[in-house]
Amino acid sequence: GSSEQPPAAPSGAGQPVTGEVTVFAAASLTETFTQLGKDFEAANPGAKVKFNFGGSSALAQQINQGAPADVFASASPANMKQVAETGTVTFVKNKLQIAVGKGNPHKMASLADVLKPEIKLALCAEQVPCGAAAKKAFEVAKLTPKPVTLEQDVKATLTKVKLGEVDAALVYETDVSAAAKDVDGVDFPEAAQAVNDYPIVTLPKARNASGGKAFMDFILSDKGRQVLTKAGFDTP
Amino acid sequence: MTLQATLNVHIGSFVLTADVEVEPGTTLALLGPNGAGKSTALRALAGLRPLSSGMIELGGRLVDAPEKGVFVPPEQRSVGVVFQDYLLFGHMSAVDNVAFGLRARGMRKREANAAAAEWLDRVGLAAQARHRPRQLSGGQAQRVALARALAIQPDLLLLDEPLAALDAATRIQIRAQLRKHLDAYEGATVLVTHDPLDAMVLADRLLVVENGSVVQAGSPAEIAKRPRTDYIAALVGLNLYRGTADGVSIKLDDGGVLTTAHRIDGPVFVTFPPTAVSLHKTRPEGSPRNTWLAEVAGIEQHADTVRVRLTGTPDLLADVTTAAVAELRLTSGQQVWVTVKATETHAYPI
Amino acid sequence: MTLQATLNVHIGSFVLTADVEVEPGTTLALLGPNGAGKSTALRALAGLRPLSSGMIELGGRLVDAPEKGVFVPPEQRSVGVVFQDYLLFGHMSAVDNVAFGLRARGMRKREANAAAAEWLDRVGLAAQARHRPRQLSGGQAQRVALARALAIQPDLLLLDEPLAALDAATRIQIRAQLRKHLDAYEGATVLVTHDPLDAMVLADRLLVVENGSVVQAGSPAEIAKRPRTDYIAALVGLNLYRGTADGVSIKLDDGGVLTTAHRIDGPVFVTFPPTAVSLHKTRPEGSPRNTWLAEVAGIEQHADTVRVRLTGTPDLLADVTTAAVAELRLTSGQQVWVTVKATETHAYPI
Amino acid sequence: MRAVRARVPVVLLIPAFIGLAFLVLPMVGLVIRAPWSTLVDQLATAEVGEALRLSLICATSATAICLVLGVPLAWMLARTELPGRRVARAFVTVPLVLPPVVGGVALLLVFGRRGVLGQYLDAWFGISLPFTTAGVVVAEAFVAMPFLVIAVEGALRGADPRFEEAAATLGASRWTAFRRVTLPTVAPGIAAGSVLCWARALGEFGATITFAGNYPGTTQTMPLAVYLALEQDPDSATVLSLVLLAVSIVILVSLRDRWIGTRA
Amino acid sequence: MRAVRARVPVVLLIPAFIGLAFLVLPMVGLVIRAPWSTLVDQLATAEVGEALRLSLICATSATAICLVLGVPLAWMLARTELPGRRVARAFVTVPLVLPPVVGGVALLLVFGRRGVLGQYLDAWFGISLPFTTAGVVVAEAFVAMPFLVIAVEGALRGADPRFEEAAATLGASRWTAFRRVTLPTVAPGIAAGSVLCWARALGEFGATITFAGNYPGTTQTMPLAVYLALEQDPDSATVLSLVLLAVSIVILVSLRDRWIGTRA
Ligand SMILES: Nc1ncnc2c1ncn2[C@@H]1O[C@H](COP(=O)(O)OP(=O)(O)OP(=O)(O)O)[C@@H](O)[C@H]1O
Ligand SMILES: Nc1ncnc2c1ncn2[C@@H]1O[C@H](COP(=O)(O)OP(=O)(O)OP(=O)(O)O)[C@@H](O)[C@H]1O
Ligand SMILES: [Mg+2]
Ligand SMILES: [Mg+2]
Repeated sequence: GSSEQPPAAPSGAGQPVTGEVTVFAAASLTETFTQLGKDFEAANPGAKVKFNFGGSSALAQQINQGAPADVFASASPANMKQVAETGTVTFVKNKLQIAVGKGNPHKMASLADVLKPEIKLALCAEQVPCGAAAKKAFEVAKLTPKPVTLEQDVKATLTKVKLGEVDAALVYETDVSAAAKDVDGVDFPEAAQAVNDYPIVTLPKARNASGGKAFMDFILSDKGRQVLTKAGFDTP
Repeated sequence: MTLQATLNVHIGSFVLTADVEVEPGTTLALLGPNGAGKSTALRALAGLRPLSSGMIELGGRLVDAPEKGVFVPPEQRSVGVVFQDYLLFGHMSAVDNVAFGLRARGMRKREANAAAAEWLDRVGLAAQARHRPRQLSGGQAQRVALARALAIQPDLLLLDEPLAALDAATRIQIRAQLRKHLDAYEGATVLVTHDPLDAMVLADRLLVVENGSVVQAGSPAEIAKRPRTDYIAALVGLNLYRGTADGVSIKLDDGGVLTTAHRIDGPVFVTFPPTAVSLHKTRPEGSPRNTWLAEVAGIEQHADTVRVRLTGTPDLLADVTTAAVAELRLTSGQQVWVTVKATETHAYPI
Repeated sequence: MTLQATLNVHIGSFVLTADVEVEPGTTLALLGPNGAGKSTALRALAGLRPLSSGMIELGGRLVDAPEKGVFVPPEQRSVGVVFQDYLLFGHMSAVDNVAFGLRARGMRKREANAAAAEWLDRVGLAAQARHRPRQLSGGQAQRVALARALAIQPDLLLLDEPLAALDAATRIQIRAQLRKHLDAYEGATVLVTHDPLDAMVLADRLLVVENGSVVQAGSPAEIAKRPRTDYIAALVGLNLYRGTADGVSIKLDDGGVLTTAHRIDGPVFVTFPPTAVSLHKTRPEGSPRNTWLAEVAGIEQHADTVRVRLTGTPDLLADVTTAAVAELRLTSGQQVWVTVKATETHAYPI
Repeated sequence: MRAVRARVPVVLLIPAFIGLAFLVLPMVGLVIRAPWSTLVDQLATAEVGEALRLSLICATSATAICLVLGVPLAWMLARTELPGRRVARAFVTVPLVLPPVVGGVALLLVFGRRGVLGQYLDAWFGISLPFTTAGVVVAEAFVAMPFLVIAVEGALRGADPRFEEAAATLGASRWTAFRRVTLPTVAPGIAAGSVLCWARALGEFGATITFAGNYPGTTQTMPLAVYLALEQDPDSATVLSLVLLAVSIVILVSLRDRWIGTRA
Repeated sequence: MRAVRARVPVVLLIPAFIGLAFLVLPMVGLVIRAPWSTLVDQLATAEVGEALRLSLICATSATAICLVLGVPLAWMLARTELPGRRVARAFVTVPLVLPPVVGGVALLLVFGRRGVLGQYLDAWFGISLPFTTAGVVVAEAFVAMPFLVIAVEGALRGADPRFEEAAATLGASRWTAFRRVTLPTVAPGIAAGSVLCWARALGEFGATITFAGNYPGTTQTMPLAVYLALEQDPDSATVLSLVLLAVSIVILVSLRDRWIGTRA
């Protein structure tokens, strides 16, 4: 992405943010948060944002083992719960789509189409958020999927579609739009009930609590929403 | 299986050049000081080190000729080798080591093992058949290596000091057996040894190598008669005859009779060292069994002793001191009595 | 550094038992057929194989005594070993191999290398100092191993067939040098060899081992006089004397004079084989330099020959044929003329 | 018998013990903190048993493939003078450096439905490796083979080639010499390489899930089960890992001393 | 000079070539499909250069640590008669089986700020390993050391112990004998083990990201950068992997033939 607007004025009460802000964020936020981090630093000249991107569960584990984090942005509420019960805010939502090969060769239009016997289907494993969402979608549609694989994350699932190993996969809209040159997305109505929330929190043991709070506010600000929406996230 | 070779091997700064020719059924001995290139020659013949130039022909078949781009690998040469440091396979028992070559040639396991056990028995190691090489003493290992090379009945047999590690008693026994096998055997044999006696007993021809070059070649008798270097002179201090034994009396093929201390029968070699010869002006009385009249054919001064060449029945060489030459007033053409004690002679079956 | 040991070693079904005692400055030779346990004894003395029971005391210090729980490891024993298969370090040059022990004892690199180069020079390998073991011939490797063991000037020197791989000429030379080093050297030496001549020349006492047990012990002369097994009888066929040489004439310590073929001076050993002795009824005229009158002290029938024990100046053993005994009508107490050719005697500096 | 040389130098023992502690302590940490109460529940589930069985079968099959292909390859690198050997040796080593997930992608590019070879395998023989147990074996073999090849090549280089020469003079073809002399001589090296290879295959995750996918009963091996458990319940992931460790300890201890110990 | 024994048995060459193809083909696939156009952009970013530099430094440091601790450990396992050697040997092997992510968790349990040892390191010395470059080295060493130990132990078992005996009789302590005789003798095995170890450390991902985190400049090594690239733009991840491969090929080819080749 790029920032076509001049940096916004410092948010909040106007008190300047200084020092290093350490942000633990889900790997799927790498692109947007890196951008937002730069914008935040531009807006707060005394501040430096340090990111640790990784799997939400690994980040939760690290925080529980005493990792020095100020802010945690998780891709799943379940992992957030391992770290913090209170103070969490959902800052984006992500909706499922059916990812199909470019040009939709099998002419898929609904969730039922992915169950056709000649279709190879990839889903995320139930243990990861996109798998949980997919499970919910099939429950709502009262269908029983027969996937060939249950992938460890949404990117791996999408890779299978891109390389033509499977004919369809249930992934997030953001992922489809990021890979738009290789795959097409098909919307389906049950997706509305199968949405994944991304929670964010300023950690109680933060070293730089004020900085963390300021960064979280920046994410929740209009500027933040703008960058996230552009990447395909829905905002609550 | 005639072996005919013109060897030319370069290793670093060391160069070996030698013409080797061995008729079927005969044995060539390579003699030479340490580092002369004897093992190198054997490696080239075995195909373990390709020639730099020259050629090797075995039974009319060219097996190495760099100029013509011919190189037959060792496993297709039918060459049996006893290595100087044995190279027994550590993970196999003695009998499996001996059976290895037979099995590699396609013999069934049971038969190969039976044949191998027989070979081990012949070298006196029947009791050690199941031992691993590291459980064998040095001499036992050497004998297993010998049995392993003999078992495959190769066209060309290469022996790198096959008797060096054997004790005195075993050595005589294995030497005699080796002689028997070499005679029974139709291929050519090349033998490296330091022991002139081994060479005399086992070989039909000698090739003396020094510093990578052949300094002398010929039959043991020829070489003994005209040593061309000090090394050879020191080496070949033996009178050697072929004859037919009947008890302790041996009728020599070229005339004359010698008496030996040990009873033996049939065709034999008899040897005694020139130092064992006593010369007398008058016919002596006493214990020496062998006494005959001979004529002085030549006198050569060596470092400390005088070598006297004598013609008679048989011809012989004698080493005596300068003082003895003076006292006997030895000159060419003079007649002297020769005595050799029976106990000084060694007779070996051919 | 007296060595005193009661060896008892079990390897599988093989058992070695031997009492070994070597005074400082003297050499004990272990003789025996292949597989007798000679190398095993050396390994026990070196500390490479702990005793099963018994003890080893070196210079008054107990170095192995299982019953007392004492075991001094090899590197603290100051024992130099020449192994039967050399065990040179393949990644080091010859000079580094020899310098290894000196450096392990804390000598500076430059000095150690200088000393090592000198040792290599002494064994005639100055030119090969920079060669790797695999570039050395078998005999060259053996000499490097010898230099490596001698360089550390150990309290106890153990030699496992140190001369076996050497060629005839080198062997005489190295044997004489070894003799010199052993004499200069204040520690005890144990030598394993198959060559009776090596044993006679180099050792003060012999221990004959067969099948894991000592079958005879004593000075070479004692053993030669009363061989107790066939193996020893075959082995010790030598008359051995100590004397002082002046040119070719040697005055023996126990009386008598012998003439030898090669000029030599100072204290020497002189040997000649019993087979080289001729016996005569009347004083013979002729080339043999050594002629003296002796009295028959005993006659023993061996397999094929008769061994005659004679007293005189000096005493000696003679091997003659049964026919000769008959002709000379040899009986105990009879006087006979003894002749030994000068060329049959070997004199070595002590 | 008393130990032949009982005194062991401290200068070697200290780093040896530090090294051992460094490897063992983290595992001790896992054992201490593991919620053992959940173990029984975990083991009771059919999926865990199945994943364990699949892991062992696939790792063993992958090791077998690696032995069949990798030992000759190691021999070629160590003993022949073929041109391009240097480059071949480097190519054998680099897959180690490839992040396994990328390795999985690379395998898909070759053996996948539209892969360079895979399209023909599919069209001509109807064979499709991804999402099958065979695919798991292929992925594990790809990742683990370099370990075997490098270990065996090292062993071959340390072995004296003159024994092969002796075998040749006895009439053994290079193949016979290889089989009957070289192989037994480097047996400890092959054993060490096989252990490395098997262990690496058993723990393999990234390439497997990328190339073969993750479906219980056909492609879900223990590491995949562990990874997914980590996503939800780190404690049970720890327990699963320890189960995998315990099984592999039992197998290695019983196999390895019998196998490698022959030379000791 | 002509090759000494030019004929190489087909029965060995065929599996050798299949094995080589199996390892090389996927990489060829990667190279063919990689979007080379993005390479220049990728390399231009400071982060990639930094990640590459960090990867090389950490992998090399980890290998150094593994050598210092692992070679004595291998020696202890191969040459001494200490009780518990069998079990120690198994414990050296099992970390291979541990999924690296779990290994990272285990390291956190021991060296983390609240870990068994880490709390004292923190309290007494103020040392905190997680989320530092030192932590990366520790994680890589933990994962890679077994490879070194097992390869070196195999080489030691194949080496004739009588040379150490000869050294002992020359007055060398076991330490001197180890240093001057044993080490040079098993040098090819150590070289092979180091290559394995270095390559494994260079490609290490799971334990590193779990134990040391993923901070650009301090703990983000190339495999971590590849992981993040995979999340965003899988094509550029391929390119990054190939960069890592190319660098390691260059290093291995230039080092290895000089290093291992000494015995050839
Ligand atoms: N690989 C090598 N590199 C360099 N020089 C070598 C190599 N192999 C042998 N040589 C040299 O070649 C010469 C001949 O060695 P070779 O082994 O043939 O001697 P040899 O006559 O068998 O001696 P010995 O009787 O002591 O066994 C020696 O001088 C040796 O140093
Ligand atoms: N590790 C072992 N296991 C079983 N038996 C062994 C072992 N080492 C040696 N032996 C046996 O012990 C006996 C003595 O061996 P040793 O090497 O001491 O003989 P040696 O007298 O040195 O013979 P040589 O003169 O042939 O070298 C032999 O019979 C041999 O087979
Ligand atoms: Mg030789
Ligand atoms: Mg011996």
